[in-house]
Amino acid sequence: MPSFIPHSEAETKKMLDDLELDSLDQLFHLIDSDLRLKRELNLPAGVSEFEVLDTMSAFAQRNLNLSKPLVSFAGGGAYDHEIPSVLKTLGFRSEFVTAYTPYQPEVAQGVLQALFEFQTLISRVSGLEISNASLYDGASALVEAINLACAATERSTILVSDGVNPRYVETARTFAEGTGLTLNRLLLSPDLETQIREESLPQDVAAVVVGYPNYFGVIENLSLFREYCDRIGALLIVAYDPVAMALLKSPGELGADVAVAEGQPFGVPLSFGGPYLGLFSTSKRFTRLIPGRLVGETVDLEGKTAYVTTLRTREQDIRREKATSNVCTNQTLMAIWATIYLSWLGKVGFVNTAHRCYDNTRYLVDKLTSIKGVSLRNRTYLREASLELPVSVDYVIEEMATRGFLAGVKGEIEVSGETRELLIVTATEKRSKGEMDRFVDLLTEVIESAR
Amino acid sequence: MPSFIPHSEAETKKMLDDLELDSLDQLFHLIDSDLRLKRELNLPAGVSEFEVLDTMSAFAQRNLNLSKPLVSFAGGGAYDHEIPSVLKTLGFRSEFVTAYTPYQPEVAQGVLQALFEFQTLISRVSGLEISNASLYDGASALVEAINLACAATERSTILVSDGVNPRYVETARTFAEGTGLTLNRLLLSPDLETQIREESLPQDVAAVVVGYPNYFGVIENLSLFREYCDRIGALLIVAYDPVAMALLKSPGELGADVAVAEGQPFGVPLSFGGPYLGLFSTSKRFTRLIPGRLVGETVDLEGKTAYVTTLRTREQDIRREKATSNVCTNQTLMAIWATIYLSWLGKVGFVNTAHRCYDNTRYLVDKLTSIKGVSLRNRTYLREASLELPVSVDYVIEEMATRGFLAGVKGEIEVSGETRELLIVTATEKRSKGEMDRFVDLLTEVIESAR
Amino acid sequence: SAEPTIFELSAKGRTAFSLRTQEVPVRDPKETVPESLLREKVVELPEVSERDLVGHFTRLSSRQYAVDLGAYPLGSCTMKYNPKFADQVATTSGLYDIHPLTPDSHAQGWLELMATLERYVCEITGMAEATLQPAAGAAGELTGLLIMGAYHRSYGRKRTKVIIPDSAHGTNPASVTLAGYEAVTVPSNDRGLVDLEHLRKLLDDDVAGMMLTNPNTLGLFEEEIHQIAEAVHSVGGLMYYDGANLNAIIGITRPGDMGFDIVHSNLHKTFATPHGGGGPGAGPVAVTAELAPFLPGPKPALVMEDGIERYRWVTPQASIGKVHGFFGNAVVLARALSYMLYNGFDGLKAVSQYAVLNANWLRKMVSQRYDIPYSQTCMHEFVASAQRLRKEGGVKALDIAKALLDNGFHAPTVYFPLVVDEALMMEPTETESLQTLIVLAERLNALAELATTKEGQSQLHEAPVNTPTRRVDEALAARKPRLTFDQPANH
Amino acid sequence: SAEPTIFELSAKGRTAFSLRTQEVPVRDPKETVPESLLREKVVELPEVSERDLVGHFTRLSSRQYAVDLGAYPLGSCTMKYNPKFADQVATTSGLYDIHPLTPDSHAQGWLELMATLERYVCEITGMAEATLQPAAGAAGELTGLLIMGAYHRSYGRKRTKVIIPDSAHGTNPASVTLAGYEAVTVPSNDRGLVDLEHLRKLLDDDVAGMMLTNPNTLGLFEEEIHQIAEAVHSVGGLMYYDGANLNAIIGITRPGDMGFDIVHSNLHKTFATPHGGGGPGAGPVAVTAELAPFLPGPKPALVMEDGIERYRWVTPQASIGKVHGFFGNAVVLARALSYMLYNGFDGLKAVSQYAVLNANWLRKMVSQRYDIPYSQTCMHEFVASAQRLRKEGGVKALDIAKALLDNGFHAPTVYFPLVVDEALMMEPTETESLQTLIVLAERLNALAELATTKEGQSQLHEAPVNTPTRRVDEALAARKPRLTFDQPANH
Repeated sequence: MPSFIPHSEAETKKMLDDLELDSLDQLFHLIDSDLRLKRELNLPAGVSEFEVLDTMSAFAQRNLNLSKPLVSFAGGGAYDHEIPSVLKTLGFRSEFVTAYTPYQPEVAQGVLQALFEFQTLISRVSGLEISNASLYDGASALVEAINLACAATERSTILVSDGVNPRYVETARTFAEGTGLTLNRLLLSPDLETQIREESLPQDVAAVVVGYPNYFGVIENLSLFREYCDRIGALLIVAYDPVAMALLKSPGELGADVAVAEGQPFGVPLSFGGPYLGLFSTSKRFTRLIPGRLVGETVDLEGKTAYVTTLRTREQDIRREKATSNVCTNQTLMAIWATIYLSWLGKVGFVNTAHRCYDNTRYLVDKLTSIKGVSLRNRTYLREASLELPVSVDYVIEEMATRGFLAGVKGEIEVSGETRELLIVTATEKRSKGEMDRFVDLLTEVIESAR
Repeated sequence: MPSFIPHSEAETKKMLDDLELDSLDQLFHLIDSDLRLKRELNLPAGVSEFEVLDTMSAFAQRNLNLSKPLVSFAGGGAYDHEIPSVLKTLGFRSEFVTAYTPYQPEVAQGVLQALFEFQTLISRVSGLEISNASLYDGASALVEAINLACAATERSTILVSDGVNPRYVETARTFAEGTGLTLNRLLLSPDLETQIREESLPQDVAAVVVGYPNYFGVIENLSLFREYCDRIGALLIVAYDPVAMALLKSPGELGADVAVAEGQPFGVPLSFGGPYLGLFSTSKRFTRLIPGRLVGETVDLEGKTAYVTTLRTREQDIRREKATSNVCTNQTLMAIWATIYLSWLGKVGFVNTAHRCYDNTRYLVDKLTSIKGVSLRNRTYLREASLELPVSVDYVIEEMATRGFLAGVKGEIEVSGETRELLIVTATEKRSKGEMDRFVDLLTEVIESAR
Repeated sequence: SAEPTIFELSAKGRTAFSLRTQEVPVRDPKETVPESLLREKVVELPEVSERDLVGHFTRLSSRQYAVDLGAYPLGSCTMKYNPKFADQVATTSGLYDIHPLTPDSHAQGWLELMATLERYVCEITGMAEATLQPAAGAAGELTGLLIMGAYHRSYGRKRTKVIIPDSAHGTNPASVTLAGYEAVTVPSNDRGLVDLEHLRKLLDDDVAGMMLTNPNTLGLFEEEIHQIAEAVHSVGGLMYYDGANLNAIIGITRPGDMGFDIVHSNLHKTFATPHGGGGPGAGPVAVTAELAPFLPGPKPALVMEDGIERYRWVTPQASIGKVHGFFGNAVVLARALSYMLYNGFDGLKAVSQYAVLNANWLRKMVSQRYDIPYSQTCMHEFVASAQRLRKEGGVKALDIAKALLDNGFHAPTVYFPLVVDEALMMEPTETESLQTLIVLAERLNALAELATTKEGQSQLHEAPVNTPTRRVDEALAARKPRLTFDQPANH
Repeated sequence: SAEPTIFELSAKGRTAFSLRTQEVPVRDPKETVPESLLREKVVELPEVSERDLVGHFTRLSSRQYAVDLGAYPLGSCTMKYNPKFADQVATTSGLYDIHPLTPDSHAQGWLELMATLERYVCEITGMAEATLQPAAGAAGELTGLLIMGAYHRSYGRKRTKVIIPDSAHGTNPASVTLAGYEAVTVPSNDRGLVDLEHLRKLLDDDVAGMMLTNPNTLGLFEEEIHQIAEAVHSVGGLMYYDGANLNAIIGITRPGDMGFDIVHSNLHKTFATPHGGGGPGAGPVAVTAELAPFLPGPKPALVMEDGIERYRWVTPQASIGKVHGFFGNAVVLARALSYMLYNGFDGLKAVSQYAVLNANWLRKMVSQRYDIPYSQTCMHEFVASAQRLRKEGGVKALDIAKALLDNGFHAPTVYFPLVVDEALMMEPTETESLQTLIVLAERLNALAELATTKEGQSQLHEAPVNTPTRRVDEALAARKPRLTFDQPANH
């Protein structure tokens, strides 16, 4: 039987003898026999690591098309960016992978310093003063932002744009149910911009949540929302696309109080949706309300620079029911990966990569909109855009998948009470011209044959 | 232009200024302009790491059959064994990978101790007192063994069995040409055992070289060769299969003076033939003649156990033209991998793995020899056996390759002056029953359709 | 020596990145983005060479302790060996490189993998159905509490309180608050277990349920769990099982059999997915059949379509909704499943047996030098106290912890659970060998011995001395927080 | 603290391995193996758990310095940054997992890869054809010398001597001996270059050729290389280029253009394949068209078959035979090719330009405190001397080297080349940044300063103090060699 248990039979016996026990079973004598499982667990018997890998490969194989993943033009919060080899080498260093939360800073400077660097990087990207050391994902970051806003304003109504990633909104609704918050919608205009018609909106609002760019790729004009928030004393929460920040003004610069994002595009593989990482930034005045871990710089007793988790009195293990959040284990390793990725990218690479995403998406959108019946809905876009198709979006996605392409993400908007479908597409810097050309050719065929 | 050169333009300028130079070109002013290359090298321009990986993947793809490597029943010195995941994790630790020869033992205890452990392991496997810290491969280990024997005996004729891996023998012949040694053949009997007819053999022999098991899978009776060597004062060099040592008496136990092997089966991937590692063991009396590096245990100035390369006066960098060999950079990383592999395998795993190879090969041979016209030539075998086929071996290998299998290795023997072909097959512990059954079915078809 | 930050290694104009050759026209973002929203100044990311990048993070890693470097008896964290084959799984094409919005028709492998893991989690916990969405234990707790709420609401009940024991993990009360409940604490009795009589007094129609870890955070099995569950159920409450300590009981007893209704399990603890310096983890929640309709969606379900069985994403009928942006920490789930497959039913049971053996053996070996506040057989961990050392020589649990760092071990959890003074909470896990435990016990006892001498005491107050840094000034960090490199240094 | 050997971690009955489920019958080896040859006692391999195995080698790795941890200015070894994408290449299915005896029809990718690399190696060295078989530089040397011998024999010439400069790497004379020649040394002149007049005196009809590194091991370009080659060629000798220092001249000048006939290159130096703690490397040998027929075989060749171009293994007509069991260190070759592709012609030229810039800059920065025996512009490395320090205060090159280990750097090569007293041979490589060189120069100068005071001198004699071990007793190791754990300890 393969096992990671080191004990030889003789050692087991010796240890039981030391404990004056006859059998391993006796260790469990305090468990009422009624509670004891009288049979074996209904799981397969153990096998070698090689058979495990075969089984897992067989699962994996069924997610591939001719042994390759679908060539992706989908975004929707998860982007197929290049991942540099350095990240694979450094990100799997077992000192990072097999450590835990840095409770003992003297032997955890590696993780702590990386997180301090992460916080700095995310603050620079978001344009806000402080950032925490990661949350689970973009959705959970939004949930925590809403909680912060409610705590800060002592209000319980949130206005959420229909242009915010619908999965984040769904998640936020789940948790709002628990905390008794009210989430109200802000509808989109036909060209996919969030509308504020102040006359119809409540005043007792904790926060307004806007996507930037929004889910459909539109670059929302944050200044409008900032002004509105100022008028009603609400916080502005911006859910941003971190890659776009290379070219767009930052949420911080445009007045966001809290900026949240899905950090996956920063070096984290698509991973079927996880593990990703939530980015969370805010201004200093909300420091004591920030959820999750914070790492701070300090000195050791020789006066040397050292790092430590700090302001821990916000955290659940200290403050228990009064904590700002219940976050304990979160996504530290992914935060380290993002730190490595952003350091690899650097100042120039960040801009160039975003620009390449832009060039590729422009190229793709221009070609796609030359297909008969396909039209662009966005008035503005940067690296993701929404197309109206002459056939069902689900059909196109399904057909293109059998041809080796993930055509995009289905988006739905309400236009005068009616739901309309869109295909939201993106082309990252990873996509070659050849891939895009072939995709457009095949999509043309699919659309034509479906008419 | 992607590059690993860190210099910014400003830094380059500063450094050139410090050197009172105007351009990088001036650094090369001492090279006669006649010698200077007046054009660019005829290589492609630099590209991103992603494009490099694409190119290398394209090469790789052309070595695969339906995106998979051929399922291998070939040995011939390179065996498709399982490689545990721990080896991949530990063997790629960058401290091992990006270090060099441990010239500074104070900062090289990792490599040094691993090599000390390697030497110990290989001595235990070979049954000989000392082992070096690796050579390039099995072939080079044989070359060095021959050199040692010639130096020790001051003779220059070597008898090499036809049962020794022909690629090792070819390599040895190449180098014998240089040093003026004579390599004479020992022919095989029809059942593939090395024959010694003493009357026809020279007496002035430095060494006799035998395979164990030999290239055709036969377990040679080393005692016979030991006796013969004793009579003529020659050394016995045994080229062994390291995996078989789990079940067979060791070369040392059976009287070998030098035992060499290809260490690839000890955790090194097939790698299209390299990097592998040569195993080299001998008895203490030849310590001063041993080629390559040796690591010894010693103490540091605080009296703590430490390791260091030792007996370096044999080596080329100290002894120059009088060195026992010219080996400098060799295969340290692979030696570390073998150390990790053997430690993972352990006492029980070593035996069980070899036994599984045996069981699988027996199963395969039994099934194959039930195909009409296929017969076993070995009287003895352990994990590799030679079959006579009713059709051309090259044809079978080619046809089976298109079906996804590497059918085996082609062997050739001389029987009464005529060359006969054999298919040498092996089934490692990695092969499943399903793979073997399918292989036999397809091979049956190929043979039948070719008749 | 200290490592400069990546920002200090930065030099203008240096680069590490590489980008494919440009094949499409370069376009001007002004054409599709309002100029007022285009950035004027580029983000100040560090500018380093790949070589310096690798040097920096490799050196940082060398300033970090980890399971792969040695024993890590951090109580309640189950820092066991993380199998390396799971690293291969995590980098298998077809798993790590699949977009989560791939249509389920083209992600059948992922859906089946998840459905398989759900089944195993249910079998191990004795539950009917599960969700894999929660990304960590605390997320699982909150999910479970939301399910609890949805359940009560479905019966039109208004419940306001959740009971937790005083020894509970801090996440429990925090989750209770976030789920909109009031946390009510039930004290432990003198055996370190829930005071059943006291509990009964707290139970009324306002109680939504109770959260419990079993074995509890003292490493003790709640022997009266059946009575506790009965009592809670009797007022219509639900029993929530915090799976942080599941490593003690796999194949031995199951939360479902104990009377729990909702169970989360920490895959990064019990099922050996690595802790990653503090995540990613995974906290699947399993529930009884009655609660299954409330589970988050979507969930993978095997459905028959045109005579062919295939997996589809399905959302339970009364689902509380999504609790993760996609389907949870998928790759972590794959790691955990591969661990379960490797061990099998037999190996998993052995995991718990040996985890408990190791804990009891270590407990016995240190019980002369340290007080063990509760005397019964422990489960996979135990709590010792340095109270005697503090009283007699001023050496605190923290000093022992710090000194252990100098001795090649990670420290145990200290000052938790709160019910034990100067607590040292030790969880050796099943993957540590007898030899390692012998050394650990020796070192712990030697440190206690040291604590009895004046010289030893000052030595212990100074510890650690051989670590990458000495004790750090936590007060300074909190008083003048410097949370980014851009903020002024506070010293 | 010291790490026990794996043998000391061993405990009877412990295992880490796993083996697939047995599907075929268990057979008795006695049925096919003579019983007298079957082992009676199993080989005493260590018995450890996977967890302890991982702990052991992870801890060992933490006792090892490496390029990824910092600068490694080991002269003549070109310890540059090793790109991580090459690690991906080395683990690509279709490369690492292909059996070398796969028929060439099914290994077209590998053959084309090798043919491509051969072409690039030839272009870079200015040669006509190449072999990739030699597994290291020294193997390349021997291969080249055997080609030299075969060439002379083909003309019926008997040549007995090979000339090497006194500054040559030790592998040169060793290879010369192994190839059956006598090594004849030509001294250096006062500029550190081959003494051309002396060389001319050594040349006669017994000379098979001359081996030369250019730049030489002093880091100096042999300015009279054309005259040297002419002189050697004039007696029918061949010029052999030791490629150890190729990193100085890629795209600047080519051995072929200098008059060399045979060139080896060290892929693990110039083309950044990692050194692996002392291998694997790769030492391809490239030759002029005239020598191509003598190259080892088989070689990949593009041939036309039935109107289709494909690669086949072909052995040159007058081949010296095989020099490696298969085709050389194939995966190392793939790494090197990927490095060449990444850099391209432009990047490779820059490599040499910046390698030379770094060396000259560092040389200038340390030239006040250390003697620089040869004053002309150096190439990619230079040799400094600690002679002054030794004479004035008894501090030797070795002491400086050891003290540098305490300062976060690897030591330079010491006491080589032999022609310089107290030699410190430094090769910073192009991948070290200006910032790193500034610190390195500061530390080197500070150590020289330290060497002027009594206290500093004893400090330097004691160095290193912060390394995993202190200075080791090499004499003891050699006097009473303990080469395996089984031999009695010598202390």
